[in-house]
Amino acid sequence: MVGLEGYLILAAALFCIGLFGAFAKKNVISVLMSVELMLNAAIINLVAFNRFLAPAKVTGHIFAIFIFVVAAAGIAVGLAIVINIYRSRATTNVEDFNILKW
Amino acid sequence: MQFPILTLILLAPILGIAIILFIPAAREKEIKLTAAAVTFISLVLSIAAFLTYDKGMGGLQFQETYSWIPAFGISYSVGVDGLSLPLILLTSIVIFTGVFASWHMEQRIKEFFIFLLLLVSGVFGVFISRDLFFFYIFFEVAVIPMFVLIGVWGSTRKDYAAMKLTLYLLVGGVLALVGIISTFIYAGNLGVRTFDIQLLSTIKYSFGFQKFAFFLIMMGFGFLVPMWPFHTWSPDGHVAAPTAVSMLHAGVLMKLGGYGIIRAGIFLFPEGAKFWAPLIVVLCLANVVYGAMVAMVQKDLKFVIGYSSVSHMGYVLLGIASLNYAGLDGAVAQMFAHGIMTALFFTLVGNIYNKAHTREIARFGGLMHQMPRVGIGFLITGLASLGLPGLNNFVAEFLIFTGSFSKTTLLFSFIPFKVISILAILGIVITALYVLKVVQDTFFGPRKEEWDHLKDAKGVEMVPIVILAGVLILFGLFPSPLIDLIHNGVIPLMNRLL
Amino acid sequence: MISPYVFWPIAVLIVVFAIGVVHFKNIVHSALMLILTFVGVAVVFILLEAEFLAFVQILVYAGAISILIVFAVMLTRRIDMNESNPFNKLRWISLIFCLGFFGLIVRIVLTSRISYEKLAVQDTMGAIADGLFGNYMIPFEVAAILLLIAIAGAIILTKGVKD
Amino acid sequence: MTFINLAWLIPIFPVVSFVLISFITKRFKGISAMIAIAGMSVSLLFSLGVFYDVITSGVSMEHPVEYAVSWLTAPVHIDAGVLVDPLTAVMLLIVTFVGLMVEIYSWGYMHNDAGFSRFFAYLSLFSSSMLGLVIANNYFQMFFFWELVGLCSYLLIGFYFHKPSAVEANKKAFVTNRVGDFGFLIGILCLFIAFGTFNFRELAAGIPAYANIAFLTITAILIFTGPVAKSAQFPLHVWLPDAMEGPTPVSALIHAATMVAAGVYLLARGYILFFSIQEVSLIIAYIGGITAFIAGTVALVQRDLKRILAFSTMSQLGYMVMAMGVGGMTAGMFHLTSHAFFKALLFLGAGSIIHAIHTQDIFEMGGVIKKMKVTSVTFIIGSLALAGIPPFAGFFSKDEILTVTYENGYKFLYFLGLTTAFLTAFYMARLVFTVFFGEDRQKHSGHESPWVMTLPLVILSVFAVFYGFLSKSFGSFIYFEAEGHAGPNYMIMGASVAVALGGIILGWLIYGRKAVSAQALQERFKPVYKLLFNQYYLNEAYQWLYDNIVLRIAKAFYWVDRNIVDGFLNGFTALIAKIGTKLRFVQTGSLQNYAFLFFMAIALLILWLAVPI
Repeated sequence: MVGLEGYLILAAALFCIGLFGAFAKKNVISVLMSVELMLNAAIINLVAFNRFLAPAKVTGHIFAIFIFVVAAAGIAVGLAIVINIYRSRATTNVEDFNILKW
Repeated sequence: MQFPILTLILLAPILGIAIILFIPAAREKEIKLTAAAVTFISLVLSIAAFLTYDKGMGGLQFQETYSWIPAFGISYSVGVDGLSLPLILLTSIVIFTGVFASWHMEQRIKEFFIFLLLLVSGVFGVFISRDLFFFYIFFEVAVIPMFVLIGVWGSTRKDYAAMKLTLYLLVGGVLALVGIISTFIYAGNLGVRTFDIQLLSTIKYSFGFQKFAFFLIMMGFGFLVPMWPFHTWSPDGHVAAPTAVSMLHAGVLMKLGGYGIIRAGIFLFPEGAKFWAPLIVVLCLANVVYGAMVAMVQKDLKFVIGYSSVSHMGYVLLGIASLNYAGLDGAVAQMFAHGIMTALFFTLVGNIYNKAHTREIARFGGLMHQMPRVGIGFLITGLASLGLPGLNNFVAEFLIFTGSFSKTTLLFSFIPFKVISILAILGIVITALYVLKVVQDTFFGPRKEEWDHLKDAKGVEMVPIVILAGVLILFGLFPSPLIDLIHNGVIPLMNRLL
Repeated sequence: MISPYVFWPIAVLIVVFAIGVVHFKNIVHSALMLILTFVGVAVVFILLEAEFLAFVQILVYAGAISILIVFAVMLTRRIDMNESNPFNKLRWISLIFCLGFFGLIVRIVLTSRISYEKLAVQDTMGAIADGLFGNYMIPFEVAAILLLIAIAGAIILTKGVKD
Repeated sequence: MTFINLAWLIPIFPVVSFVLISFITKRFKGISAMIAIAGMSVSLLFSLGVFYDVITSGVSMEHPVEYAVSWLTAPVHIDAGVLVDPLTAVMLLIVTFVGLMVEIYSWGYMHNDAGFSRFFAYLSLFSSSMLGLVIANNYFQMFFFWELVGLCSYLLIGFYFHKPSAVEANKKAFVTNRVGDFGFLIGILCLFIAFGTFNFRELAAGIPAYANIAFLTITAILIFTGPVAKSAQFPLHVWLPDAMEGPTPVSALIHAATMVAAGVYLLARGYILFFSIQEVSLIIAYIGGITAFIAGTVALVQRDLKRILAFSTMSQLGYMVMAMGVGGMTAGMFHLTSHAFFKALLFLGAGSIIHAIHTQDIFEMGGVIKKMKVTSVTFIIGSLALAGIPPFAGFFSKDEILTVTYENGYKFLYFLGLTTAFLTAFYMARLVFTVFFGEDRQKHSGHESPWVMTLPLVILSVFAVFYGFLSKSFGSFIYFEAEGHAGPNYMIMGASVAVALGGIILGWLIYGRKAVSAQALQERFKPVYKLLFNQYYLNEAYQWLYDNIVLRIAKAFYWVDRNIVDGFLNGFTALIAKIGTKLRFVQTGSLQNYAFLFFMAIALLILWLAVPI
């Protein structure tokens, strides 16, 4: 039988892969995908904790739903921004997005 | 449920903001009238609260409490006592007159009044809050609009002044915040999770913690008072700010500091207050004498008043440091009196500046010929400033002197407290010197053709002058309603101290 | 219980797919891997007896978000698709960091010894419904507004505003 | 007793006139004088009533009538009260009477002045403050009105605010008085912390039994600084000669009835405090004596009519204070009252002359008696009274002071006083012979003043002549327990008369007959002359102190404020800005770098939190 630890380790692995992707990829869409991976890892954590610690209350599930919402909103706006930037700069390379620099 | 008078005092300016937001910017008259109307509501309500406060019962009255974040014991809880009520009255008088003093503003009227009302609602909030969390929030609400008001509508070196002022006030605020939060945590560890000041005062704080927390609160609010050497924001701010803002700034905002030290500092940490009182005394002496001396060599009218405020607020600190009835009563009374007086000063200077477009003392002279009303007003204010009997400041200063003079303790175990008091009383001589010098150089002397085009104050401009001077004289001749009320508020404080 | 026999293979698959997401140089492949990962996670939800979330996962992630990503890829397409998803100069250092981070979390998870007993699960769907329309009513509404704003924002961003 | 119970109204009437004049009579100038005079007359009537009550109902120095309402209850109990004893009654009469005379006179004198209404408003306020001071039953109330008196003098001295010299003078008056008030205030506070009350009678009961003599001594000296400034004693007298910048009736009021009398009145009122300590009374006596002498010498060489009178006032005040110090409070008070009559007379007379001739320099006047009969005669009466020629009022009062000084064993002070008496007679003779006799020197052809101005002169001169005979009854009316009673000493009386006559004869020789050339004397004693003419350079010394010490310190403080206190802040912000310019290169603008650093930090945080694991 798989305990809580198993799920947590799975989530950690997924999160770290997402983290690596977010750091190391050049394409901004890829970065966004990595972020989604991380969010998914977080959801797994929430649901697993909910399942093992307090299955009667569904707080974890509800939080997960909110994360869905935020993720969906984030990806929608994020991609819109990407497309917008692509239009003006003709690039999807994160390193070219250096307008934050002073 | 009783009539929520305090909430209404707070809401009136906010209502004004809401209304003004919907008035087109071009309809300046309506905007001004709205501002005047809502501040008038606040004024009437504060006078009503002042009159109906039950002195026999004492304590906090007109209380309202609504829980906000129960988990942290934060609630919107308001109530006033003898300490805050005079200051609320002061605020409403100053803002009401301030609206009239800015009647002849020219640019961006709508935004100006919105920010002005926002500022004043913050100030009201601070004075009515019983909850330290809200106390802090309202404090920030009062500080931030100041930045905009000075930065946009100011004059001389406004960017610098606005930045300086905001930085100082925020640093002060942060120090105080640290004090507040550590108090909350300390209390929380003892099982009292609350920001309510009344509940917090029931806890027995260790001496070490009192020293720590009082120091933070004293320094934090000391920035606002302003305590030497953190005072330089205030003259610069005064000079740069437009008239109404200077009035509020010197008249009310600085009082938040004194009020904070008394309310959050002494009330919660009486032992800490006793421990740090010598430091306050030394700094207040610097305020009084040094401020007055510096005022003597200023060349700009507003700078003179700015430094005189530094000097006068030193008396407040002296009263606070005395930690006895007369001293604390006097400190609060001095806050009230100085607020009224300095607001009047700024009204008058603003009046001159609007017409003459300069504030350089050396260029003036003989203005009494052209502007007798302004001159008389200025003379009255100057006399109040130097503590002439019959005007409100005298009573306050006398009480402070009585309080500090009756201390028998030694500072740092070798300087008698009386020596400091005497040096502080010397301040009234220096004040007389510079006030009369300014009056002489500005208003007296032969008529100067150059200023013949200046018109005397009349109509709307007279409203603030008459009201403020009237209050000065009224409470100067009959101080007992005010002082009794304050005394009533000081009693619980002294019970904690003894 | 069959769950260990389902879980570990699924877990390994998810990790492999996820590595695929970051590893492939072609962004279309990455997107495909992402969809597979999402599906795998949905299975994990089923193992956790969170059926509703599993459905939502499929619908929202595997469905909507993936499609969005594919569209975005299409709209930002360049000539050489094979080199569309390269690594940057942080590749090795962040790899080390992420491995270290993973190790850290695993160590914390393994040493913290959370005590629990496996309890039976009642009707989660109903409970979620109760929660969303009861205690969490206001956050739920706020989330709805957030979505609305996100939609509006996305439209405005891509379409542009007329001055 | 009706009037005693209504005594609190006496200061109210003039203040009502003040309010009425300031708010109502802007349009109708003529009414202001009437309102002021009416208010003052009512006060005078009430004062007479009080005086009558005091005589008839057995109120005496030991059994005064006192009543009060509380002005402030917490934290310090302060009363607004009335204390009526013979001293109060007499002072009320003097103030209201002289005040009324001055106001009637001003009606004529100020007739064409633009600030007519303002003048009467100030006068009313001035009298009111002084009356409030007189009826006060505690030190706080006294201080309250004390300061208001100072304010009114400020306003009136600076009445011609377009004249820079007037404005300078009023500032000087106020600030000098402030210095005195500073000591006064601290003294009051000392009394309060020692006895817990401000009330005169409670203090009088407590002081003799108080053990801490050193503290009491300091207290008494501090309180004495108040009178030093207000009654123009050395070294805080500098404001008084300049105070003549105000209109002449104001000088009359200040010098005779209101301002300077306040200091002496305070000494009498609180005599228990001063007299219970030997050292303090000694200091008071010497300050008084020195003032009398110094002022007398300075008056010898002044050229300005009003200035001479001003120094003579100072000198006479010195007498009064000296009397207070040597234990002759009754004599001092008697001199105060008689001096009030003839000094008011002299100043009003001087005003009348100046009004007609438009100069103040006595050497530009001459033969005035031919044109202004009434003024001249009354003025000469006043001068004789001041010089101490029997039977005029001044003789009796001054002689009493000298007697008491001698009898109580202050030989040195007695001779100082006698010398001063000689000086007084001399400089008054110089003034009288120069101004009224000899050939016409003035450019303006003077003419007699209208009756509103001469009437007060005549009335006052009647008092200046006959008031002295009341000496005996005054002594039995106002007395202080501490003093011994000296009978008339004919030797001292003779000496005084001789000295006064000597002074007058010498004056006549030099300025009347010109037997000795004044010019030659002046050349001969040039350094002394200059020293005296410049009033011992005290003004210059104070100016130097202000310019070189006070202003320098102020400037230094300002420099510190701008450069060190502010410099610290500015330096700090500059430092931050500098660090910022360096640190901005860390901002690569690359999102992933930021994110990476961000997570590094989180990892470190987790490590730190998880260290025990």
